[in-house]
Amino acid sequence: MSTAYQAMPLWVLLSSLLAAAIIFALGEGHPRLRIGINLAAALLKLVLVGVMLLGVRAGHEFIVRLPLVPGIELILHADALSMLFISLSAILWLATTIYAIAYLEDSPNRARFFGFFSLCVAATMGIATAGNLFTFFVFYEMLTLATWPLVVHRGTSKAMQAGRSYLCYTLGGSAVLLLGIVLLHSLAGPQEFVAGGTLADYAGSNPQALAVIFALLITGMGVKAALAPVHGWLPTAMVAPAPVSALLHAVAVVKAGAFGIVRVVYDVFGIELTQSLGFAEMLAVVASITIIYGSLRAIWQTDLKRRLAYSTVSQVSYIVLGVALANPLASIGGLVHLVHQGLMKITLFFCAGCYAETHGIHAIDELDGIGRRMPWTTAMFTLGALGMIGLPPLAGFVSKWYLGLGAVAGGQLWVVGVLLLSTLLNAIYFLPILHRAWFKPPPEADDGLAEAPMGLLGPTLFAGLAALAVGLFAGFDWSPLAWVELLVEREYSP
Amino acid sequence: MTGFDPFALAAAGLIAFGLYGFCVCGHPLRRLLAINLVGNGVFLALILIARRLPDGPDPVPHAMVLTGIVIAVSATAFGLALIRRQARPEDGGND
Amino acid sequence: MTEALPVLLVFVPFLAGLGQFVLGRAAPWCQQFVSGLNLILVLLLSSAVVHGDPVIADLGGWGEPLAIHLQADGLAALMLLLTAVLAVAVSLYAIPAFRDEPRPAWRFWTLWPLLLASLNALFLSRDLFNLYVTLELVTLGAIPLVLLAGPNKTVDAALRYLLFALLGSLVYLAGVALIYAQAGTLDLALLPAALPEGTLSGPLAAALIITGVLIKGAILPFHIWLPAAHGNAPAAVSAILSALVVKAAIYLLLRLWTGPLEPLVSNDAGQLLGALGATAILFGSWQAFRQSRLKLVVAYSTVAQLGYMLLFFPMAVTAAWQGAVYHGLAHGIAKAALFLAAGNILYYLGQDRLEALRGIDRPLAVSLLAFGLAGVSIMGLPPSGGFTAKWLLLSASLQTGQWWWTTVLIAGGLLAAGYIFRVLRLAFLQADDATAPHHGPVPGPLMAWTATALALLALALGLISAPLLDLLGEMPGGTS
Amino acid sequence: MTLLDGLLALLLLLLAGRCVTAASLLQAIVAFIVLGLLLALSWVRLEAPDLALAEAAIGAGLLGVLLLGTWRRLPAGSGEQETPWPWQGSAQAIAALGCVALAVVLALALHETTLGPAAAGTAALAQLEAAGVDQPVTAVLLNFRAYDTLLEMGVLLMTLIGTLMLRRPLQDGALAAPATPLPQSLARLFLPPILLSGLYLVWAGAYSPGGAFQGGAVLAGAGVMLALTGLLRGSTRDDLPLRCLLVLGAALFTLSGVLLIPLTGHFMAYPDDLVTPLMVLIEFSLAISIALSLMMLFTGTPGLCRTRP
Repeated sequence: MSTAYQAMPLWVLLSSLLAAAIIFALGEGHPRLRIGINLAAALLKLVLVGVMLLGVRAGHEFIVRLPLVPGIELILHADALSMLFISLSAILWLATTIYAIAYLEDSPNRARFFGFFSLCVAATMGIATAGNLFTFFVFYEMLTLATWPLVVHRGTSKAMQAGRSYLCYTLGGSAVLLLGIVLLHSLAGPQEFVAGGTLADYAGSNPQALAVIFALLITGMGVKAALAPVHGWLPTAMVAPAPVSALLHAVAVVKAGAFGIVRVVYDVFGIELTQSLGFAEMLAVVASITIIYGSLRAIWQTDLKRRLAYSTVSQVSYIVLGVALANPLASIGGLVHLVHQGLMKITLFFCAGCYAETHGIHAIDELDGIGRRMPWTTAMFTLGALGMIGLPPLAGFVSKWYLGLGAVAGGQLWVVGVLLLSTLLNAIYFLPILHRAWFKPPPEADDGLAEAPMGLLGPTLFAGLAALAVGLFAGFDWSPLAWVELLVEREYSP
Repeated sequence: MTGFDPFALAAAGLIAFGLYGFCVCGHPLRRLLAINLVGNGVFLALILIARRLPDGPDPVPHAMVLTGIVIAVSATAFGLALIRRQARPEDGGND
Repeated sequence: MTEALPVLLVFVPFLAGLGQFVLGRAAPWCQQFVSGLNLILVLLLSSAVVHGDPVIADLGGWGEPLAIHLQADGLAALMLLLTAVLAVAVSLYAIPAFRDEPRPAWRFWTLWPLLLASLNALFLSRDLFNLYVTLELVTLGAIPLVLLAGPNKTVDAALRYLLFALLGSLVYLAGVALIYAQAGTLDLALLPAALPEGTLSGPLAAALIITGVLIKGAILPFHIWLPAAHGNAPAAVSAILSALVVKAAIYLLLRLWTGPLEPLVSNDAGQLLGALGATAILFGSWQAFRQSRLKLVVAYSTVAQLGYMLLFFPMAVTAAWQGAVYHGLAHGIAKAALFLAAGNILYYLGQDRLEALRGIDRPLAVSLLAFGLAGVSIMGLPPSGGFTAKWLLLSASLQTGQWWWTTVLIAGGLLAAGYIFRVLRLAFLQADDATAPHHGPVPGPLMAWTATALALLALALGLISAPLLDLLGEMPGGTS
Repeated sequence: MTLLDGLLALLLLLLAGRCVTAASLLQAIVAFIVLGLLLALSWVRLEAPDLALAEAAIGAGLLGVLLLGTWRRLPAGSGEQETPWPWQGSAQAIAALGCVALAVVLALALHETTLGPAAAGTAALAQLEAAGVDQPVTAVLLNFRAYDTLLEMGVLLMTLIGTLMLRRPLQDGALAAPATPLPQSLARLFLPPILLSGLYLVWAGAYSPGGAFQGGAVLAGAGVMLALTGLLRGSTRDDLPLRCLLVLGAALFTLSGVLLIPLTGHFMAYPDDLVTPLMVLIEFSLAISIALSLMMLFTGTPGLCRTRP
């Protein structure tokens, strides 16, 4: 195998890192060139990811090692789990880039925006392919820093408030995470991500230390995954432009947190150890509480993006729940939700952006009759919302179905109750929006059919249809579900 | 060498007085004087140390003192110029 | 051949400075040659050091214990490397920064090579008294440079700096005298064997030397001269002062602690220095957070960042040694970038009050980027040299079971994030009117990009630490 | 003998105390100058006549003139009455206690020191033959530890640049004009012997007490005398020859050190047959630079010129 092929994760990372560097160097001039570079980088990344996907499916593992600190390496390692996250991010990045170009047309500071945007995706690629906790942390922090200028992009004092809250939470979280990583390092030396975990030897000798480390790692990552009670930054951050919300909620940030939790449970501690030390149970409880709490808070929000944000708080915890239940079926449900939730939530945020950009609509009660004015957008919104509720055969149903099966199989029937309650709550906060949009009469000043411009509508349609497709065609060979089944099979039969 | 050398006491005293002066004086000129007291104490100590060499006074500490004096004096002269500038800042260009 | 390198490192810039003084007018291009040559010499020296034993030059050929020796080991080579890289960057930056002022420019181009020679001399010295002379050289080269910003507004800071520096070096000299009285030699390499055990003078000498160096290094509670001096000097000078001049004192402390003072100091003294460092980190960061002028924020940040290097002393293991020295490097590069970026802002706005920063993100995008990137290293976030250093220090603290330093390290990072983002936040806030008042032109590419290059280098230090730490080597005299 | 030493030490301590605690700044300065002279006297008794000479000329003499001149330039009454700050009493008490403790420990430490025969000084005395000068201190300064001396010239140059940047000369033309012509003629009378003795001190440094620093200081003293009497005054114009002379010592020292490397293999090592003339040459060039530097530190101006009647 040639070195260049073996180093694929590095190329994937560099494709957006270099794009970022060039965009920063170009400055505010040359808007066309910038757009060209953005799209070219996104397409190139897609191709690279495709090549890698084929390789991993064929059983190849890509790995790159760079010595960083004495005794510690920067490891980029593409395995099946990485590919799940990478593919999602790469596809959604292309969609989000096109959307952002249209959304920010003629607004100031675009070079800065797109530069940091590319940097965010580069960091996400690093997180997805990180081969040890150290590498994970490096990119995790890079993501934190690169996202901040996007959150405060508008430069208003409200945006600054959101940026500050974002930083307080995420930097606090990463301090906790760093502490956990250093403790783990001093306890067990350098560790790599290995299916089944590497810490089984220490369970007998030092369970308290392991408990502390687990708590620190999960708390540190839980901040980005918006687990209650450290979710506060996410709803505040919705003041950012719509593409940034898409990035936060679907492409990168919360996913990075959830992905990290998956890594810690699967590849650092291992499922068996997590379960035998009793951590799995606790994690499941925290996730369940977040699911219910997020949905409840969502009901009372009157701002569309804020309601969607609380919905994310709730939905991302499905992933954590699936992992915490610690059996194959639930794991499938949780991991596949990583993709499903991403597609559905990005559709919803794209739609919210279309509403805001085309008609200046932010509050839910301004949505009356919007279905008639923007039928395509509203149709996509409906698809996303119904998927979130879990209507068969949409994507959300698939995830919840496997989660439920897993809960039954594991004998944890209370989880089924949580799922049902959550579904009910989802319906309570989504259905009224759909009712308003389709059945309420539009306001007086109805200016007839006025769809969003093609640059916004295109990505929205793409995301919405993709969300539909992953549910409808879940049984097919290349669907995310099939990939996750393959992955879980590998994870559970080491 | 049997008795207590009075100059050892004097050297220690000069250093201590200088440090005390540096701590309690506010005026920069007084502080500069205090620093020079410390310096003189250190130089005296070095000269005492030089005499402990069996073969006669040790030239190495003596050379150190000579170097030290020149450095101290030139730095003090610079300090005095700063004090003069501080006392009369208004005239003169912003060179 | 390699034996001549240390000598050349001192005398090439020294003679350049003398020549510049005689010339009587500014010749910036000469200095570019000198800093370039200096960098080449340092690279040659480093490659000689990394491939074998330390490079030693016996001045005058009188041998031990009489002659002064110049010696370059891993630690010295790293500090020389830092100095050489910053010398290149600062010399380039100073061309446009001093272009409009012929007379201060001449003085800058005279004093700066002399200071460069002094710094090189300090890092290369292997003699206690020679170190005193070089310490004085460095300080007395630095203070006139501070005055370049205009004597009227810097005279107070310069005077305070001078008084503390003089006191510090005399206290140090008192310690040196006592050491000579016991050991009969000033050579650092001979001292550990020559110092007798169980005397009263030994610990007293160590205490005096350490105190003197702490005063020179502006370590809390002796920091009070630093913010005014560093905050008011011209940007290029502030960068040199914060990145190199105070660092030189801490370097000396590291060198002496692991060398001649090793048998004289106790673990309690290490804990005390660590406590001073921790206090400096917390207090300095908090003060930086409270300042209302940009350059004072950066200056107080130096007070805090120097504290990290002191955390070596309580732990005294190789990881801590590497962490402290690497922190010195990373902070040097990042702090220089911060000061140069702040200098660009000052150049454009004509002032550096924080509330005036609103909306400068558009005209000064590159400088602001430099500020942010350098800030990453200051905060100790990855990937950056600051993070690598912090990681090493964290590992050391857990390795030695002194977990309390972990808390300090993490809290320090968060506080640093506080003051860095406070500045960025204001810069990103949009101005109410599009044309905010400003004083000067937008800084040219040379000024903007030297700052950015340094900031990028600070990040790159996080990726290339392996060869540098290899050059540094294990802690001298350490076991693990 | 011991009684005189004890008396001197006691006087030194009393003057130091006076210098720190005197209510008036002028008294403190005077105490300091007297202390410097007594110190020089003590050093003669401590077998260090070279240093006594240097302390008397530079430490007490030149510095004394500078201190008094600066004091005259301060606003009247400054440094006399300092406004007390809160807790001043207790802070002073703590500082005093700490300093007393330090003094006791220091005195004990100085008392216990003994230099073994392995000291660097023994080696210096043993190798005096090869150094090219007979006077041990000069040998250390110009040969064994020449590098320190060279760097010290750097210190002198940099403080001079710093002083010139401040543009606060000690003497203005108006202030310097003497009331009667008598001092001028006295100065003219004394100038040749002072110059001669300065030059002699430089020359003598090779084999008896004296040397570049002491001789330079005396020469600078002659210049200061001329300036005080108005025969010479500072000028704002700096000229090339003056700047050349200021760096002469350092430049010659460095260049001879570097250029002779091929002959000796070491930096700042001198071949045996050239060592004595080189030492003398370096000593004189250093003395010139030192004299001019000290003098300009005094006048605080970038140039010097003769006053035309």
